[in-house]
Parts: sequence; structure tokens; C-alpha cells
Amino acid sequence: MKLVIGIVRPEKANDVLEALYRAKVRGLSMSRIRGHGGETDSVETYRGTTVKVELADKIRFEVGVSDNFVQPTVDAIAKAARTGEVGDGKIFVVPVEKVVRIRTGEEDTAAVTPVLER
Amino acid sequence: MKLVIGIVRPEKANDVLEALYRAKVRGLSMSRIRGHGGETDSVETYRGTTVKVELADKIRFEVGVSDNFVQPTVDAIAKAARTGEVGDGKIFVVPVEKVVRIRTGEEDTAAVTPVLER
Amino acid sequence: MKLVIGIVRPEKANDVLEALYRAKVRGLSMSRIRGHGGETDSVETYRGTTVKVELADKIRFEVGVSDNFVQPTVDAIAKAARTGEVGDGKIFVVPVEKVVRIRTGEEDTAAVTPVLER
Amino acid sequence: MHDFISFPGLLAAVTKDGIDSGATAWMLVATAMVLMMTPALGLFYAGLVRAKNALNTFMMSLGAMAVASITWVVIGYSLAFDKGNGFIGDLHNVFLRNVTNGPRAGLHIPELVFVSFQASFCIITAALISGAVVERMRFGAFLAFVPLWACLVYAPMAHWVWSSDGWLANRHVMDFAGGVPVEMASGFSALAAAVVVGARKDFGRQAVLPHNGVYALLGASLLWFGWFGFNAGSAFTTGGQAPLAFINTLLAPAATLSVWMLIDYLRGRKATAIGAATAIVVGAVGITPAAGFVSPMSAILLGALAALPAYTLIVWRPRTRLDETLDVLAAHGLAGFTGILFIGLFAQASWNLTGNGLLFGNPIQLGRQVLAAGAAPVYAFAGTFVLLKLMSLVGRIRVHEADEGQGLDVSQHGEEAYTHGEGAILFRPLEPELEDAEERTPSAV
Amino acid sequence: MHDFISFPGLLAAVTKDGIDSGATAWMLVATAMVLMMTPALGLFYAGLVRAKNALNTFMMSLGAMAVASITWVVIGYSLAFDKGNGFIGDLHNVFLRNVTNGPRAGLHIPELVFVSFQASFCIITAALISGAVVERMRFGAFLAFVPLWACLVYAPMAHWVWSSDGWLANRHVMDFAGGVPVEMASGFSALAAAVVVGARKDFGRQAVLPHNGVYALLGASLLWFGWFGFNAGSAFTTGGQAPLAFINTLLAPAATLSVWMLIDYLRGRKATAIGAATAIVVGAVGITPAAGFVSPMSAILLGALAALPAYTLIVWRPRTRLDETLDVLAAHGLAGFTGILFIGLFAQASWNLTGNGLLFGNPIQLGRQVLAAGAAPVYAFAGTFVLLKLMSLVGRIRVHEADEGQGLDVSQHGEEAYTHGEGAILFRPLEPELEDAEERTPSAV
Amino acid sequence: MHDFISFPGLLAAVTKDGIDSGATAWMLVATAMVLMMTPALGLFYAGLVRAKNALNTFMMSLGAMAVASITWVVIGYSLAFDKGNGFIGDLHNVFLRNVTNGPRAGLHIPELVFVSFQASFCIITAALISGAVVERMRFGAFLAFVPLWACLVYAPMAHWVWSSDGWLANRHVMDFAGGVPVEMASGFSALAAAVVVGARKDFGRQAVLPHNGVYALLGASLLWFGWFGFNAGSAFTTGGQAPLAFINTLLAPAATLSVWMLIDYLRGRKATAIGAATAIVVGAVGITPAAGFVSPMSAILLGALAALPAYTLIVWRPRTRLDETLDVLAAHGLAGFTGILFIGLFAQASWNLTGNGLLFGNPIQLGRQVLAAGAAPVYAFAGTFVLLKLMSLVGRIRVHEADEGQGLDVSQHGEEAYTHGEGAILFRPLEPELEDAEERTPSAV
Ligand SMILES: Nc1ncnc2c1ncn2[C@@H]1O[C@H](COP(=O)(O)OP(=O)(O)O)[C@@H](O)[C@H]1O
Ligand SMILES: Nc1ncnc2c1ncn2[C@@H]1O[C@H](COP(=O)(O)OP(=O)(O)O)[C@@H](O)[C@H]1O
Ligand SMILES: Nc1ncnc2c1ncn2[C@@H]1O[C@H](COP(=O)(O)OP(=O)(O)O)[C@@H](O)[C@H]1O
Repeated sequence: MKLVIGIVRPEKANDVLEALYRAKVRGLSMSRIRGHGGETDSVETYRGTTVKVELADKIRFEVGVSDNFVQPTVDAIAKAARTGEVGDGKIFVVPVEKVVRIRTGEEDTAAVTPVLER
Repeated sequence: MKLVIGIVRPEKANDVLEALYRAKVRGLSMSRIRGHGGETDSVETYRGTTVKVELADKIRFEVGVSDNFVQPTVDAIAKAARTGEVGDGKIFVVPVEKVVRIRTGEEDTAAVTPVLER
Repeated sequence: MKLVIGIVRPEKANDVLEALYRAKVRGLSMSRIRGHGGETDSVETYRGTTVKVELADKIRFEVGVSDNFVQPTVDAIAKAARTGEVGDGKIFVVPVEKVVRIRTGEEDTAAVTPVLER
Repeated sequence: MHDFISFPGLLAAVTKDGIDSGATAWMLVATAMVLMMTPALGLFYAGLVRAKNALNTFMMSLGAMAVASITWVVIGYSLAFDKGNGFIGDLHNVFLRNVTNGPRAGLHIPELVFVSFQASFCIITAALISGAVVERMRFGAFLAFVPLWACLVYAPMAHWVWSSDGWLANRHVMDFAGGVPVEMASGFSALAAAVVVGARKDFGRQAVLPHNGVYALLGASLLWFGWFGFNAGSAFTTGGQAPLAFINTLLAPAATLSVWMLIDYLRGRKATAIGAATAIVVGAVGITPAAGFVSPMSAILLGALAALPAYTLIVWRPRTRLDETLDVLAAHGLAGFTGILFIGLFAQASWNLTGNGLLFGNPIQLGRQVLAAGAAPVYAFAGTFVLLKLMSLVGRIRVHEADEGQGLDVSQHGEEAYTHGEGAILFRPLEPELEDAEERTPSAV
Repeated sequence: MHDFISFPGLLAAVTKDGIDSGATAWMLVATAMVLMMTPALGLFYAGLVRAKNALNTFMMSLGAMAVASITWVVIGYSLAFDKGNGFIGDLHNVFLRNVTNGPRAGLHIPELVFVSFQASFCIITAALISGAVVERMRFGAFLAFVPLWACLVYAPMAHWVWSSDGWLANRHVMDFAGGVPVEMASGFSALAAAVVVGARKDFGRQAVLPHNGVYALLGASLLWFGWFGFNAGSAFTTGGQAPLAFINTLLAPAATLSVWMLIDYLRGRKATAIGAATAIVVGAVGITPAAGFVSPMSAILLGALAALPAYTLIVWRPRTRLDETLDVLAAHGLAGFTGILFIGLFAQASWNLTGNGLLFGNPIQLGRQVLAAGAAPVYAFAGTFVLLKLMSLVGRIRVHEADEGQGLDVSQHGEEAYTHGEGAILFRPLEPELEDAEERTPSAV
Repeated sequence: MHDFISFPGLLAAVTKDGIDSGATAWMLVATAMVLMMTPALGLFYAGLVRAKNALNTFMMSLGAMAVASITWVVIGYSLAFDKGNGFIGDLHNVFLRNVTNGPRAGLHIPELVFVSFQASFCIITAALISGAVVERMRFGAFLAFVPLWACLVYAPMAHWVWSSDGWLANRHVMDFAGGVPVEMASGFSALAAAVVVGARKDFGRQAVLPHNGVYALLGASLLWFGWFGFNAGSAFTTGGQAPLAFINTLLAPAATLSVWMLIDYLRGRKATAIGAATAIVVGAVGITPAAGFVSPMSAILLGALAALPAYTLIVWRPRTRLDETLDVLAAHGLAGFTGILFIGLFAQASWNLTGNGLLFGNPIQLGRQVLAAGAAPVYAFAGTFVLLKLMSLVGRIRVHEADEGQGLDVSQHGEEAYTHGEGAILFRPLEPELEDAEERTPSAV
């Protein structure tokens, strides 16, 4: 199992969600972060104080998937989040040694199979 | 050493904190995230705009532990966070190659042993 | 490639950014989290409700680097974030199996080489 | 004041039709200021709850404003201010029949202005009670509660003290701006509401903290601002007791706030901001019944004294099983009680042209005030208790536990106070929706 | 009201120089209250947009306040209120020439107060239009638009109904506080602005949600507060129609809010808070033209009725391609239209001393109101459409697409509404900067 | 105004006891409006600091309100307005002795109203100084500072210009609403406070940004609203200079705001919102001393001119080592200075019935104004400097460095402005606490 971490533009977040849904990825977590990459910094002024703002808002997805879902997940994120402009973000795939579904205590692959009876 | 990532319901966060404390886990980090899983979506309306909200608030714990603390940590989180309802969350265990305690520069196991003289 | 996760004091965040810049690390992500470690808890009172606040504000850096940049990155963070007081934070180094640059689709080392023509 | 004494010197400014243009100007503004207090209360309360209940909490005040206004002109005004018996008024003014732009009897302002001013009192009093039941009462049930409560509890109590045939008015109880029908009525009704509705499921088990202290401070400040209209407006003129009530409304909360910060500091080395916001309200409540009756120096003393019982109750209450969430009982019921009794001691005819208290040679006034301070809590508590019990026989008055967990903003209003937009999928009515029917096969985690 | 009838009974309070001190007191306050409505609108609007546009949205209101004030005293007042022809006034009062502290002809308040009061109307009307174009119009273009629009659209329309030689005033159209020049003018101008400026790039494709519902509720509440000055101030006296306009400004929004919550509830089991904030505005707009002309019970009816077309339009509009973002057309244009027509039916001379509507035996009044309700939308839409089209020939009126994505706070104002400081590097003018010239070699990720 | 000229025409509305009902109505409202400015200032300042200091910053204003109110009625009023010598008043009115509901000598409003109005001035002036020392001054020290400063600096300076025996009043210095005792006093006291308390530890090293621009805009807007009461209320009547002061309070800030946005735009292509909020304050300050003395067109000019020195200082100051944090010196001291001098040039007897400035043929007035503009800064700076130095001998006046890092909300008030509840463990007084004594063995990371 892997954890796929995708850092994307906020305006692309919904597209990524939809792409993951179409790729049949059902569980995911998301947070608002700020990132620094090749983007140009912006200059802001608050009365006499002028600052260079080096961080841009991004959305970080964190998706735990079973091994055969890694590539579809990465592809879904990469495709949905791409604009071709600097600042599109990065995807990292990290190994996972164990997964637990808290509700049932199921582990690993069982933990990553969504339950259907909702 | 491992990084234990636990995603739980906000209302269970304090129980998890207490359980980790009782399990003698002393260092941890926490952030507010949003997640999508088997939960039912909610529908919200803002004047003429109706939206389906697919993400629910969650708390993400990130706990670096030495190897023999992995199982107690996972168990503490899983037990404290469980309600049995859909949406309880997941736990991921990720390998860690190196840990540094910034204050002292201590590495690895030394870095994860809490100092007593506080 | 590795993911270097650094948890530091908010007031040190800018120093860390500068240190990473000097270490020629160009891409990074950052988020505001809360952590519990050896710090003393603070007591807060809201009318009749008294609480012990166990979590302190921290900044979490997440930096994907190629292997030969791991040590400089760790050193930069550790040095810039250190005050010597309890609560300085921790650094975790996590293995990464794959990196994708969303904009171009480049993978792994290519994905981690910054583009110069900005 | 509510005795409608005309101050002779002022008559010169009154026109042939009996209207004093300056007094009317003041009362128009005072009414607007009091009307603004209800949203200010909504803001104050919204800051004190969790983010997931912020809109609902604010909406209880705005909803009360909507339904109580209509109730007031339809029937409440008549029940409260029409002549009837000692307990309640008749129906001669329902739907504002017989109300005109001419002067209200005994006053020099148009009756329509008087109706509006009194409406603003009824509205905020009803809204205050929401503080006891935030974070779990059904919104619809609260909206149904307000008009019933306005007719059954507020209107009679206003009649008691402010109608010329009210039984407390006849006994010469002094209540300048509403210690009985506003402060004690809301405070003890809040207690009843908390008892009937029950505690929040997290109460006493989790730390439930104010989500935005700045809202609480701003809300309390706007309340203070409106209170100048509330108290000095209760003179119904610019002369007479208005200036006295005005300065007392500055001094009493200032004194309460000073004392509160001092107690806070002595207890824990920190003068809390939420405490300060509360203190402003407590001081303003304390002076409300007394504003036009006591000297400015007495007002300072009253402000200082009013802090003590309220502070004590606020510290003690959360240790009980009683989830009277935003401490309406302490801030309004108890502080109003203090103010009503204080009049019996410190009223000073040289300032108010009406009567003295015990310390100025009129011990009987204390007895009258004790009567009011005894009757009001009993009636308010009992009336509200019975009303809510009856309502809970008819339908649910609190939300389901799952809805309480999710927060009332989403469950009652279908909205969140603070949204971002990520993860919110637009329903596009003109296009085929995302194929929801697609088969869901076991797949990823 | 705007007929400048003197109510005989009040004259006794008027001094030898023709000034009524009480009326002046009221008008000073009423003016301040209306001036406060423009920032309140800014707050209301700021709550309804995304966080990245919050400052810009608020600033459109404050910016309008700056430039419209100056425009008004320089020329707008003269165009609107000076005698001229039926369509527009002359230039005798430019730069406030011939304006003094003496009474405005036909009134008992100083003309300077009259000028200020009318300025506050012009300001907020211009600011309202920003609701149609938030999140994409260039700030500079909006600032240029405001004075032009004030002169070309607002001033004539105010002249039509409020100048003694206005063509609608001559036809005895009744418009108490601005159904024509304020509500319909802003609403239909907003429509034109939305058409010319075009939709936001995300419109209809992404969920764009209000970033702070509490701001929206507080903003709407402060608007309501100010509206008492707006409507009751339009009597220019404390007697006469002021008390009637006052209570109607309480009752109509209360009725709209009640009905709106009911419809919301019937449609989706949730009474929304953003809907409630909107309903307050809709009700206040509906009563604006009618406030001093209809009975309190009619005001309740008007409030209830005004909800229906506005609600319908607000639900329907987002399904179209029309990004009239904050629904100024529904909340102001349509509700103002409803109010103007309602007068034609329900005006009651026994309350207003001016004239009756159809239901009280004067069918011709309805015809006059229909005339106004027809002319205002056409002129406002056409005038604004042409003005903005001409402006877009001269320069850009909306921001670049990239700036729209980044948010207008950063792109137009160089600021963010909510900052933290991490990642913001101080320019230190006294020290050498971080060596930016350092060679950037390929290195880390 | 402060000359207490009676405008003859108005006397007809004055009753036999010497009270003008309309004027009293206006002054009651004006006082409430000015009292609301202090919390508005708290909100404005709170928005400009970091989130961790938001409550503390707001609380400095509310705390000042508490202690300055009491100080004022106990002694401040007597020192400022009682006859004494040219420098300070006597003690005949301590504890409001000899103050009644009768008219203040020379005016037609009750003295109690006059006392209240003047109290509101003292309160906000003291609160303003907090802007210089936010984010590091001990809360208790500030609370101790306020009453001392009110007696030693504010009261004398008010006496100088507004008491009939004040030395500047005797020299016919014109100061309508407080250029000397309010604006220059607060501005130059702020400078002294910043010098004595010292810079924040992060000053000049880290970017310290406003945490909520919307609060700043709303706060500035509410300040503007209150300022109509502040300036037009300083006429103490509805006729006379009140209407002039009113419209000037609209026009001057509008002009400042327009110019400020223009300069911002010319310098960096962005009209900043924080700058706009500041500009409103600067313009209102500039017109404060001049409001009832100059023509509306002069007010526009003054507003425009006042922007220049304030803007320059605000850009330049952060490059120095002087952490006068929220630029009280620029926004109040310098703008007040500009306004005082401007009167010497542009005062126009045809508008103010009092006197002309240089440009209207009375060069000597400029000399008088220069005198005031010279004396006020010196006394305010010196008095505050000495007072704070003495205080710092007695105890700490700033927080420990660690507390400053953690934020003053937690360290001074034991609260956070924005809380969530996770990680906050309830002290449960009725149950055994979490076994804290449990042995802590080395274990997990
Ligand atoms: N090495 C990295 N580690 C973590 N996050 C990164 C890294 N590089 C980029 N990011 C994230 O991706 C965002 C876009 O980076 P950028 O370098 O501009 O993208 P690209 O060059 O791929 O278009 C950054 O704002 C940051 O959040
Ligand atoms: N594969 C995943 N990767 C990351 N986070 C997940 C994943 N699956 C679930 N989560 C997180 O856990 C939360 C609960 O998921 P859900 O599927 O409802 O739980 P369960 O089915 O185990 O009760 C989600 O809101 C999300 O935050
Ligand atoms: N084991 C851990 N896992 C995750 N985060 C940790 C861990 N230990 C500490 N932290 C983070 O580091 C911060 C400082 O920890 P602390 O133990 O006080 O540091 P130190 O003892 O190294 O000075 C904590 O607030 C928390 O955010």
C-alpha cells in the first residue's frame, strides 16, 4: 500500500476530486497548505510595511491506496491538476507499512476496500 | 522508527490525545483537515446556489514513534477514535529513515526519548 | 528521493525558509499545525470554564528532495529552527518511491530539478 | 418615568398637538438603537459558541426579531399596554387598532413611536432566552416559542409594572427600563428553558470554547451602545430622567467592568476578555431598572455590587449539571434582581422626582421592590417551564444527537459560517449531473 | 413627504428663523445612520464573496463613499435638487454655491443637513451596484464609474421624483424614500453592469460560496439599523410621516424575513441564514418607497409580498448565464418595483395626509405608479449600459484572468484580508537585501 | 462653539428652564455615538495586530473605557471644566458635586449631558494611545496609566482650550472638537509611549502583518460614523455650527481617502485597503479642530492636504527604529496639527460666526493657532514621557519576552481569540482529574 501525496492549485481541487472519483478512488483527505516553488513572489504593502510573499496557497491531497491503485491515482491527480503554468504542484508516493480502518479494526487491504452498504 | 498518521473525527480528538497520553506517547502533532470516505454528503444552499459538500472535517494526528511503540500507538488511536459509524477514519504507518530533535540535534532513537527534566 | 518533514516554531518559520533558500532548496510546502511535546501546558479560562491547553502552534514543512540534498535540508532546518528551549520541534525523513511534477509529467529526479527559465 | 409624569418646564417645547419634536427625535433614535441590540446580541452569542453553530446562534436573534415584531403589533402591545386588569391588558389595540400618530396619553411623543420603542424591548427579551439553549434547540421550535412566550410571559410582566393598572405599578414598584419584564423575565425564563431542553451532549465532557472572542467583544460593545437608547429612552423625553439614565448607563457598566477585571486578576492573574464582555452586559443590566432613579455615584456602586453575584454564579454554574449555556440567568436574571433591590435602598427623589429608597428615608420602597424581585422570577420560570413542556408534547424541541454533533448550522440551516468551496460540487440544473448511478466497485482504500 | 407639506401642529416648535431643533436633531442622526449603511453594505457584500476578494469588495463601497461624496457637493446635488427642467436640475448649486445653514425651502431643517442627507442616498445607491460586478471588476474602473453614474443616472432620477419640477413629481408619483432613484436605479443598473462586465470565469463551473456568513448577517443587520434613518428620515421632520415610516421599516422586513424562512423551510427543510440576510434587505427595499404612505398592517402585507418575486428570481438567476453576482436586481430592483406598485394599491390618505391608492378609492394613483415602475428600469438599464460600454472603449474595466484567479485583494490592493506573516519577507530598506543575484543552480526538488 | 455663543434664532425652541429639547436629543445621541467610537477603535486596532494579540488590543480600548469613565466623573471633569487657573480647573465638581440636570452655563442642554459628552472624549483619547504600545505593554500597566494620564495630560489640555479661563481659550485659539486635547495629545503621547516602552522584539526583523483587514475596515467605518457625533456634537446644539461640522466630517475624510488611494496607486499601482482605513481616520482627525470653522470646500481641501504629511510619516516611520506601532502620531498627532494650522488660514466668519483666518483677512489667528500647535505636542510628549518613566520605576510596564512571543492574549488574559477546542482539556472540578502524578517513563518519541 502507498500514500499518494498530491499538492495542487486550489482552483483545481474540485477537478482532482472528480478525477479521483472517476478513477474509483473513494477515500481521501485534503488540507489547505501553502507552498513555494517556481512561482513568482508577490509584493504586498501594509501601510509602511512592504513584504515579499513567497508562499502561494495550495491544496494537499493525501490518499492511501492499495498497490494496484497507485498509478491510476497518480495519473488522475496529475491530469486533473495540470494547467501547464509554473506552480502546478507535485505528487509524492510514499510507502505504507500498515493501514487500519478505525471503524472495524480491519487492516491493510481489507482496510482499503470501501464498504458498499451505505 | 515510524510515523503513525491517524485521521479521526474532530469530536474524538481529545479522547485520542488522552489515550496517547495513557499509552505514554509524549510527542505528537495535529492538524485540521477535511476528508472524504463512506460518509453521506451533505447538501447546502447559499441563496440560489446549491452544492453537495463531499468533505467532512477530520483531525489528522502525526506521531513519530520508535519501533516498539508502533503497535501501542496504533491501538490507542484506533480504540479511542472508534464510534462504529461510517466516517471513523484511517490509520497509516509510514517508515521513517531518520529523526532529529531540533533542540539538541540528537538523532533517531535518542531523538524520540522524551527528556524528563521539564 | 526523500520527503523531509520539519516541525518548527512559528516564529522560526521565516528563518527556516531563508536557510532552505540558502541551501538551494527551491520547492517546499508548509502548513500550520499544532503540536504537543515537552512544552508546559497553558491554562485558559473562558467564563466559568477552565481548560488546560496542551497543544502549541507549530509550522510543518514538507520538502521533497533528491538523495544528496537530504542532509543539507535537514541541517538547514535544524540550524535555523533551533532556540535551545523545549518545543523546538522534530525532523522526520521519509522515503519516497516516486515524484511527479504535475506541470510537465516529469518523474523522479527530473521532477525535482527546478526549471531555470522563470 | 413610566408614571408618565410631565416635567412642567419642558412643556414650552411641546406643540399644540401635544408632540415634543425634540423628544420624538430622541425616541426615534433610541428605538433604532434598541432594535440594533438584537443583532448585536446575536453577534455576541455567535462569538461565544463553536464555529459549527455560529449562524444558528445569530439566526435565533434575527428570527426572534422577525416573529416578535409581528406578534407585538398584532397582539402583544395590546396585552401589555392596553388597560385591562392588574395582570394583563385588553384587546382594544390588537392589529394596532386605535393607535395613531397622535401623542400617547401622558407623553409628548406619537403613540406609533411608543409602540415601536416597546416592540424593541419585547424582541430583545425573547432573543435573550436563546442564550440558554444554543447549540441544541431546533430552530423551528424556537421560532414557535417566541410569539407564545411574548404573549404569555413578556406582555403580562410588562403590564404589571408599566401599565397604569398593573398590580406592581399600583404598588409603586420602581422599574425604570425593565428589571422585571426584561431582565428577570429573560434570566429566569432562560433557566427554565435550559432545564426543559436539557444539556448539550458534550456539556461537562468536552471543552466547548468561544470560537471568536472578537465577535463577543464587538457584540457586547454594540449592546452597550444600544443600551443608552434602552435606558435613557425609557424616559420618553429628553429632559427629566433621560440625562441621568444616560450617564448611569455609562458609569454602572464601567464600574462592573473594573471590578470584574479586578476579581479576575485576583483569582488567576488574568483579566479575561470574555469576562469583560460579560461584565459590560451585567453592569448594563444592573442599572437598567435603576437608571433614572439613583444618583451617578450610586450607579457606580450598583455597577460594582452587581458584579459579585453574577460572577459567583458564572463560576459555579458550569460545575453543576445545568447547561444554561451562555449564563443568561447570571447576567440578566441575577443582575436585574440586584438592580431592582438596589432601588429600594438607593432611590433618591432629589434625582428622580419620583421617590426615595430606604437610605433616603423611605423604607417601604424596599418592601415594594422585594415584592417585584420575588414575583418576577417565579412567574417567568413557571410560565416558561410550562410553555416549553407543552411544546415538547406537541413536537421535538431539540435536534437529533447526530445533528448536534454535526453542528446546527448545517443541520438547521444547510449552511456553514465559514466556507472555502473546495469539495463543494455545484448542482448544475441545466446539465446532466455527474453520473451518480455509476456502479461503485470495491477499489481503492 | 417630498411634497414638503408642513404639518401645522408642528410649527409651534419651529423657531423664528424657520428651523425646528428637534427635526434637525433627528435629521443629523438619520444622515449619520444612512452614511453608516454604505460600510455596512461593504461588510454584507464582503461576507458573501470568497476570502480572496473580501477587501476589494468592501473597498468598492468605501471607495464609492469617497468619490460620490465629493461628486455630490460639486455637482450632483445641483443636478438633482436645483430647479431646472422635468428631467434634470440646473447648475446654480454647484460647489454648494447658495447653500447655507438656513432652512431648505419648504422644510424646517438647515439646507446643509438636507444636502448631507441626500448625499448619503447617492453614495449608497452607487455602492449597491458593486454587488453585480464583485470579484472581477477593476477597482480603478469602478471608482471612475461612480461619479459618472451619479451624475448621469442617479441625479436625474432623483430629480424626476423629488424635485418640485420633476416630471414624475408633477404627475404625483408617490415615492417616499427612493423606490425610483435608489432601488430600481441600483437594481437595473446592476443588471446592465453584469451584462457589460460579464460573468466571472468560475461562474457556473465551480461552487463559489460566501466566505463568512457572520459578516453577511452583521452587515444586513447594520443595514436594517441604518434603514430606519433612511426611511423615517425621508420625512424630514419628527412628526408627520416619520413615526409611520419608522414602524413600517420594522414591520415590512420582519414580514419578509418570516415569509422567506417559511419558503426556505418548505422547499428544503432549512431556513438559510444567507437567505435571511437577503430577506431583511428585500423587505426594507420593498417598504422604502411606501414607508410613509401605507398603514402598518399594509406594510406587513407588502413585506410578505415582496419576498415572492425576489425569492423566485434569486433561485432562478444562478441557473442562467447571468452572473449578476450578489443579486442586486432581485433584492433592490424587483423589490423596489414591488413597493412602487404596492403604493398604487394601498396608499391611505388617512395615514399619509397625501393621497390614496386604488383600494382606497383612487385608481389613478396606480396608473401613476405604473408609469414610474416602467420608466425607472428602462432609464437605469440603458444609462448604465451605455456608460459602461463607453468606459470599456477607453480602458479595461475588468481584471486580467490571472488576477481574477489570484483574487482581487492581491491584484488590486496588494494585500490579503487574512494574513499570518510566515513566508512574508520584510523589505528592509536600511540593510542590504537577501542576495537575490546568487546563481540558481539545479539542486533540490 | 466652545465659546458658548447662543444663536439668538434658536432661543425660541428653548423652554423656560433653559433646555432645548431638540439640542438635548442630538447631544444624547452624539454622546452615544462617540462612546461607540472606543470599541470601534478597539476593533480597528485589533484587526491591525497579529491574531495572538487581538483580544488584548481590543481590551486596551474597553479597559480604558472602564477606568477613564470613572476617573472622569470622580475628578477629570472638574479639572478640565471647572474654573481654576489658565492651566487647570478646580475641584468644585469632584464626584459630580454641584452637577445637575439643569442647563450647563451658556448652553441649552443639561449639564449631565455635557459631562457625558466630554467623558466620551477623554475615554477615546486615552484609548488611542494604546495603538503605540500594542503587542507588548502589560495590560495592568496600561490600566494604571489611563487614569493618571487623563488627569495629568488630558484634563489640563482640555482646560486650555475649552474652559473659559484656559490660557489658549483666552488667546482665542480656535479648536472646534479637539485638535489640541484629543488629536495632538494622543498623537504625541503615543510617541512618548513608544519611546519609553520600546519596540517589539520582532520589530524590523519579521513581517508583522494585520491579521484581519475586514476588522480594520469595519472599525474605521464605525469610527467615521461616530465622528459625526464627535464633531457635529461639539456644537452643543442642532443649529449653529452643527450642520456645517457635520457635512465637513463627511467631506474631509472623503477627500483624504480619495487622495490617499491616488498616492497609493501612483506609488505602487495598488490602492491599499489598510491605507484606506487609515485615510478615513486621518481625514476625520484633520477636520476635527476645524469642523465648525471652515467652509465645505475648504474642508475638502483640508482633507486632501492632511493626507500628505501623514502618508509621508507612515511610509518613513517603519524604516526607523521607532516602533510607534499603529502610527498614532501620524494619524492623530500630525493630522491634528495640520487641522489646527489650517484654521489659521481658512477660518471663515461667514460660516462660523466666530472669526476669520489669514486668507480671510485675519492674520493674527494664524499666530494663535501656531501657538497651540507648538504648545500641545511639547506638553503631551513631555507629560506622557515623565509619567511612563515614573511608572516604570514602580513596576514592569511591558511583558516578559516569552509572553510577548506567545502573544498577549494568552499571557495577559488567559484566552485565545480563535479557539477550536481540540487539545483543550476541561478541568472537571467534580471528578478526579487525569492522573497527572503517573510516573513518566522514557518511552515514545
Ligand atoms: N520539493 C518540493 N517539496 C514539497 N512541495 C513542493 C516541492 N516542490 C514544489 N512543491 C509544491 O508545489 C507547488 C508548485 O511548485 P512549482 O515548483 O512552482 O511547480 P512546477 O515547477 O512543478 O510548476 C509549490 O507551491 C509547493 O507547494
Ligand atoms: N484512502 C484514504 N486515504 C486517506 N484518507 C482516507 C482514506 N480513506 C478514508 N480516509 C479518511 O478517513 C475518513 C473516514 O473515511 P470513511 O471511509 O468514511 O471511513 P470508514 O469507511 O472507515 O468508516 C475520511 O473522511 C478521510 O478523511
Ligand atoms: N513524536 C513526535 N511526533 C510528531 N511530532 C512531534 C513529536 N515530538 C514532538 N513533536 C512536535 O514537536 C514539537 C516540539 O516537541 P518537544 O517535545 O517540545 O520538543 P523538544 O523536546 O525536542 O524540544 C511538538 O509541539 C510537536 O509538534
